[in-house]
Amino acid sequence: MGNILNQIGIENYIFLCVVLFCIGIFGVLYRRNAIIVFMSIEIMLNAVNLLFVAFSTYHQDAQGQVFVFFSMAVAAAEVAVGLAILVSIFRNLGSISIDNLKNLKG
Amino acid sequence: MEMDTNLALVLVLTPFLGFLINVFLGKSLGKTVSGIIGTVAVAISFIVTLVLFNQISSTGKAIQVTLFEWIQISNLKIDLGFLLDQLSVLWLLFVTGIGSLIHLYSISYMHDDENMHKFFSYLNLFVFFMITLVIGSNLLVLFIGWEGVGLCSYLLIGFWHKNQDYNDAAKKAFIMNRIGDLGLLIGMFILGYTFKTLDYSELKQTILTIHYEPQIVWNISIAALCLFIGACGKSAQIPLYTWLPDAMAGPTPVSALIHAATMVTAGIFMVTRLNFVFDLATDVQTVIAIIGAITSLVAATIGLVQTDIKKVLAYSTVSQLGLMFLALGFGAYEVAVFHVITHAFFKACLFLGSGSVIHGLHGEQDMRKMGGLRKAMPITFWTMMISSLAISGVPFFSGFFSKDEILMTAFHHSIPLYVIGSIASIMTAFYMFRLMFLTFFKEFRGTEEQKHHLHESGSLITIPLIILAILAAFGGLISLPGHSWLNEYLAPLFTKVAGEEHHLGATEYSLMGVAVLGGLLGILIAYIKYFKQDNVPESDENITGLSKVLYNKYYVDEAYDALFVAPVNFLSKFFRDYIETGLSALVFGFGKVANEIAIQGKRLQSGSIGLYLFVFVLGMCAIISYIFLAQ
Amino acid sequence: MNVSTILIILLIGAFATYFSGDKLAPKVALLFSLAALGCSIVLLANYNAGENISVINAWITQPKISFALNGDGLGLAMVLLTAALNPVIIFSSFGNEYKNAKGFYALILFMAFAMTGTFLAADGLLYYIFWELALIPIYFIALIWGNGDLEERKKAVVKFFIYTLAGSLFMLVAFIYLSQKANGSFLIEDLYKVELSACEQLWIFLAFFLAYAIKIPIIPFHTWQANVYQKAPTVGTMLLSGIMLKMGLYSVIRWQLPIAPLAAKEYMNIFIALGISGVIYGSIVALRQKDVKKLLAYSSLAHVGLIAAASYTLTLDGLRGAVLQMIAHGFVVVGLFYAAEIIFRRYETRNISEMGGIRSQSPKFASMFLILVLASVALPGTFNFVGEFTVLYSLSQINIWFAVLGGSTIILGAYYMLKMFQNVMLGETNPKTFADVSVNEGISLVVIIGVLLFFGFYPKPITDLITPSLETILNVINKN
Amino acid sequence: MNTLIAITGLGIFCLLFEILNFRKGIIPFTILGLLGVLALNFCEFGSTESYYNNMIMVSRFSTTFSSLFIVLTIFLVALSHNFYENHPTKISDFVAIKIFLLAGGVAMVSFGNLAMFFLGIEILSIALYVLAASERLNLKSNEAGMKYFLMGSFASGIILFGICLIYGAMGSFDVVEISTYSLSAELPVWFPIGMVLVTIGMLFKIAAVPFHFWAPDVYEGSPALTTALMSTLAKVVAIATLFKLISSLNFIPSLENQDHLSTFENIIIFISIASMTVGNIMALRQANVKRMLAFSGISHAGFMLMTFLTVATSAGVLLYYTAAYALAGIAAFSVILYVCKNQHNEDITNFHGLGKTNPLLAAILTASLLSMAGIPIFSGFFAKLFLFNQTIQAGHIAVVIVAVINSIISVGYYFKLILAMYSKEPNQERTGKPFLIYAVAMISIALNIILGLFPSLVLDLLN
Repeated sequence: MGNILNQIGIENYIFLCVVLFCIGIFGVLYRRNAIIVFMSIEIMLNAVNLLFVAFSTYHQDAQGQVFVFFSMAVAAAEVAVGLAILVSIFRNLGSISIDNLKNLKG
Repeated sequence: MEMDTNLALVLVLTPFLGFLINVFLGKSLGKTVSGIIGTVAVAISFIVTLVLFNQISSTGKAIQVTLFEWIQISNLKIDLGFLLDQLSVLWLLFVTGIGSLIHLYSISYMHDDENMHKFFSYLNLFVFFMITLVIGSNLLVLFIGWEGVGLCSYLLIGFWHKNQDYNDAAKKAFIMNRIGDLGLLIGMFILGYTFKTLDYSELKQTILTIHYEPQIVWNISIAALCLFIGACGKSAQIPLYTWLPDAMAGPTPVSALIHAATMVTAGIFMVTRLNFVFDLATDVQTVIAIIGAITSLVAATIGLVQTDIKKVLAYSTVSQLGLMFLALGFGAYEVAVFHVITHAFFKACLFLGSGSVIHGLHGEQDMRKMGGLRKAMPITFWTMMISSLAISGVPFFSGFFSKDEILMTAFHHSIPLYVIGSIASIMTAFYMFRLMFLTFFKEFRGTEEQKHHLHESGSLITIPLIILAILAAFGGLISLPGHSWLNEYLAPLFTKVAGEEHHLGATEYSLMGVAVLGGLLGILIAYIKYFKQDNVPESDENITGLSKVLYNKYYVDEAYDALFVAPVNFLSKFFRDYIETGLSALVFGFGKVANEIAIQGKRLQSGSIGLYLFVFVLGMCAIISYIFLAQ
Repeated sequence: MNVSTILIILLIGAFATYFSGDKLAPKVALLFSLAALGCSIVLLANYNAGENISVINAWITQPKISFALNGDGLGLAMVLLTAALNPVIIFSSFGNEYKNAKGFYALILFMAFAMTGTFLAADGLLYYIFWELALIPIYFIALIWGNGDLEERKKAVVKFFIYTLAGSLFMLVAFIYLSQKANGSFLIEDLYKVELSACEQLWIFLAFFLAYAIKIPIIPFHTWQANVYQKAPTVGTMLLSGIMLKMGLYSVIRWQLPIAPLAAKEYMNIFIALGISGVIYGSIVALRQKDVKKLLAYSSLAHVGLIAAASYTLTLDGLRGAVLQMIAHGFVVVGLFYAAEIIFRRYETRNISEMGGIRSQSPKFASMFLILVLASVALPGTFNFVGEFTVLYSLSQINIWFAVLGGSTIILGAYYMLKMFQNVMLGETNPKTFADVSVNEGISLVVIIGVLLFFGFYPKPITDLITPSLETILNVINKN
Repeated sequence: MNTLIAITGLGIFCLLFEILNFRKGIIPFTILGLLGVLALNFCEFGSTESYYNNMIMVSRFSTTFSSLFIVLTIFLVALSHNFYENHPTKISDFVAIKIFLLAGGVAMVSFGNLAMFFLGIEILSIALYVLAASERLNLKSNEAGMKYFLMGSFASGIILFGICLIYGAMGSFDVVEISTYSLSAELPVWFPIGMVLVTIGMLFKIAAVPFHFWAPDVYEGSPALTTALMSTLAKVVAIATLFKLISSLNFIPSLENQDHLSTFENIIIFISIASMTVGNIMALRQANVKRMLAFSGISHAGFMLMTFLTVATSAGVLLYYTAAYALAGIAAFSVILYVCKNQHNEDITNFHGLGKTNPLLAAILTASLLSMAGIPIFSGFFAKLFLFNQTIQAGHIAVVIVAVINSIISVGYYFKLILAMYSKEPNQERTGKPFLIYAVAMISIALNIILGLFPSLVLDLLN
């Protein structure tokens, strides 16, 4: 493992993850469909997870990989709640576009 | 010492007691009683004064009474105390004397007025303050009386308070006096911090002992000037004289007591009191002399054409006061004092006489509607005639001596002022006799039923008249040229040798002659104009030319309104409508701005998640780049 | 027995009043205010007997804030003013019916409590707390029991509150800064000892000045005054003008000058000039006011301007005159506002043009009113004259022109006050009937007039009371 | 540690009660339980130990703050009785969620390991998402929930990324280890970047400008009780955690080593000033009270952030400020809950004439608003005082001046509410005097005033 990293170099992993993360961010920013926004957030989280793994290998230390499980679980819980909210919104509104959520403002 | 204190207190407090009684019980006591109380109160102080006069003229040394410390100021302490010396006692004599006569007179004169008790309480209060003014041992006590008498004159001028014109007159009097008072205050301040005291005797000591740096001399002159402004206010000199004629709105006894005999002479008193200050400010003295002369002339000219009997007397008062200041200007204090006394006698008499006339005609004051009262009210006529002769300076009446001395002094110092003075006195003679002829000679020009009720006033009115007339006639005896009792009596007051006795030489006699001739001339003109040709002044609308200007008092009041009152009122309006509103708008402005920003800000809070997240990311990038990419 | 007693009495009084119910509230309030007055007199006696009546207890350790009350002559004089005016003010309100009276009177007592505290506090922060506390009751008094159109009133009152608060918050910052310099202590002695550079002093001075200039008020910070005076119920106006303004002036003497003496000396002339321009401005604006209360508001703007100018002279006379004039003005202005209220009770108007001819209906009242008017124009023999003379004298020491300009109040004051008197009291008998003053009304007025006249001729007790503490303050000012 | 366990247990019990169908008892039981927990927490007071190889570290800081959280939760639970009385089925769930939320909060202040920290945040946030959206049929509530959820999870993404970078830099999640490494001379740049990212995430949670946009909308949309919870408990937890994070990881010193400190401080100053100003000015024109309080909360966040300029010394001040602010908030919200019980909105008009109908509540609301505005004897004043004192000591007098100006502005809107209560006529009759609401309101304001009279009580806990 370590040697692969030595060949490729941790920086590239970081860049990759940052790129992924940014893709996630842009997804969140530019998509209006709530589901897709969720997915973009998931991308962000997973980018981070990937980076965790990379670092843990880099440090030769398991904590990082353990943490990934944490974050996955948490993400799952979050999404569950999120979807629940989304469902009730869909019930009331008949749409899941976040552009319709502009009643609260000013 | 103890004795003196008590005497002084009795002297001061009896009128005050009378005031209190009349204020609180007057109504229930009934008119006559309250009148008597008032009169007695003043009479008592008169008696006390006599006692004191006796004592002082015998011992010849002043009595200083200190009650308690009044105001503490770091470098000068001001006691509430009295100084009874020749000057103050002399003043008291005629203040209380004439005061009691006029009280007596008022009992009958005011008898028809529902608020008679109030009238007497005010009069008593006035006497109280006047006494305080006279016997105060330092300038600040004098100031109590000074403003106090001003207050009383305010109350008495506006005595018939339902008539707003009278109230205006009263207000005018008070405010003009206040202008003077400010001057007096400033004068006190300067004296205070130059000499560290306001007490007459100490002040005198310091001033006589101190060695003069230019700074101090300068201060003294400024102080003297300010004090003189104060005197101008009280004693109705140019430019502050316009209130006095208006003050005639008050009941006639008031005019007699306050606006002829006593209060208006306070200025002369103050100057005389502080003669040691004025002696050091020669240029100020010149100013005083000039202003006095001019005032006397201006007032006399206005007096020529007035038709209201009291107005005539008022202007004559102003002009006489002018003459007194003329004398003061030359440092001839005793002369001024002499004229003050004689003037008090005959002017009080004249006013009371005119009062009796007005009383007889049920409030008619216009001389054009009088005439031929000689037969109807002989006593009034004769007393007034004596006083007129006195004021016109007909020989051997009191006015002759006093006025003559003034003119002599003037002659010795400055011919032009002497000329002005003489002209003024000629005019005086003229308008006084114009008054006499219009009022008492020929036949009655009033309405029928007025004519029907014509009668001599009651004894309460005539007795004071007679007494005053006698005094007016023989008052001159106290200071005969040659050997003057008055001068000797007052001598201790003055730093420099009391007015060098005019040894009666040729000049003096010729001057006397001139004066007498002048007086007679005035009388003669009046005789021709109003007796021989018996013409009567035209009614207001068809007065024309110079006489119109004079009749309207040179439009001075109008000028003052335009120059001072109007601008202030304009400013007040301007401040109120623009500055005030502007300022508060400015304060509210901050709030408005904040609210405006808030309203704009609400737009940004558009409710769109996209925007929110966008700003979020933007902020994040900004921060990170600031921290890490900045360097 | 120390000065905290009077505070406790007032505080308890406030609560007792609130819980005594609308019926009893006025009486209870009066009772407690009288108790406070008695207490303060006893304190005065003890103080004159040389007893130490100050208090100092530690309160907050970090930063060092202590519950320190300083019962010296100056403080006592102001406390006496408060304690004496308070019953009069409460008593004067007996003629009116207030809804929810218990709250009303409780607030009055609470305000008295706060103001007394302000006068006594010897710890910067304690002082500040009392200073702020005094603001809240008057806010509610003016808001709830005030008169005039509600929206207007709201605007005026909120402006007043925010404006004054704005000023005092900067004072708070100044205090904190000072305490840093005095290594963490807010005690007045420590603050006096602080050594500051000229620049620091200037800023501190300005911070204080903002607070006080708004409170006093000195132009151009006075815009709240006239409106609030007009809108507030007369009791509130009395509290404001009679006592609360004096808080500002007192604070100038107690806090601002000794803490930043260099700045005070450096810029003396500017601040004196400000005060004096207040005199002239106030008097002139007062000339053309239609509303009695507004007129009185501007007149007191003029008077306090003079007082402020005097205290900035940094001379013993100036300070002494200022304090004397504060007390005198406190009484006279309360009296005048009360007179205005008495007229309002009968005529239902404060508009001067709708009055007139009262004198022929109620000569008694007219005379009392006249005396008050004369007192406010400082006629010799009234307390105000003593104050004004001393004040003007001190100004003349600095520069004679200050005295001349400041003295213009003698003329202008007489002008607008007499004009007002004439239009309100004199003239043809008023068609509207004017019932003669009732006993209650009479008592309050007589008490006030009595005080004014007595001290007018014998101010010595007060002067002796305040002079020593003023001298100590002056020593602090002149220490460097 | 035991506190945490106890709290979690309590939450589970609540759920059980529902099953045992013992609804009546839930509120009192929970309150009692929480009181017990509080006692327990006091027992741990002063002890500094770490559990589960440094997953949890109990310290003076954590215990004091936890006890504050617990107190707040007690109040909130007490309030929820009246709030949920119309739909009793929910009550256990929501009480339970609040308890779990508290658990999250306690975990957050007593974390000894970034994993614990992350977990805590997520527990807190998820609970909040649920509560925010808890009125299923109310679109506003849904929207609030959605907004909060989306942005919240976005923020947690950021936080996670930050943690990741820290881990990358330090090779460990353990606070102690990180804090020791962070003092070493040369550090990979990721560490500060990570820290900044985490900080930003937390700034979102405490709603500081420019990450504050969610707050007004969410506060307005969510049920009043939830708003109360967010604006008091959640905010306090977040700020405390952030403070602990920055202080315990020796972030400041490490920045000093790389002389980034000044820039970081500038950021803090900027953010705090911006938060105050934006919060206060925006609040001026709000008609909805919850929204207004949201903005006022933002401005208070700005004030609290000032403590980060003097991290070393200002823990006590932060505690005091948060306590004062939260207590005032609880009092205010309990009144709001009462007034707006059956209104469909929380407009200021609902408060008209409260001074006449319920003088006591009006007085309490006034007091709490005055406390927030920083008027003396209320603890809000002393909070500001100590804060300014600290900040001036650190030499940032300019910030204080701005803060002062802001507190002047703030009076403007606080008094709008007071005016409405006292100067308007009542437009509705308000019946019933729910005991719990009155109790909570009175106790909390009493605590607030006591804090004001004896600030040393709290202040010296952490000094």
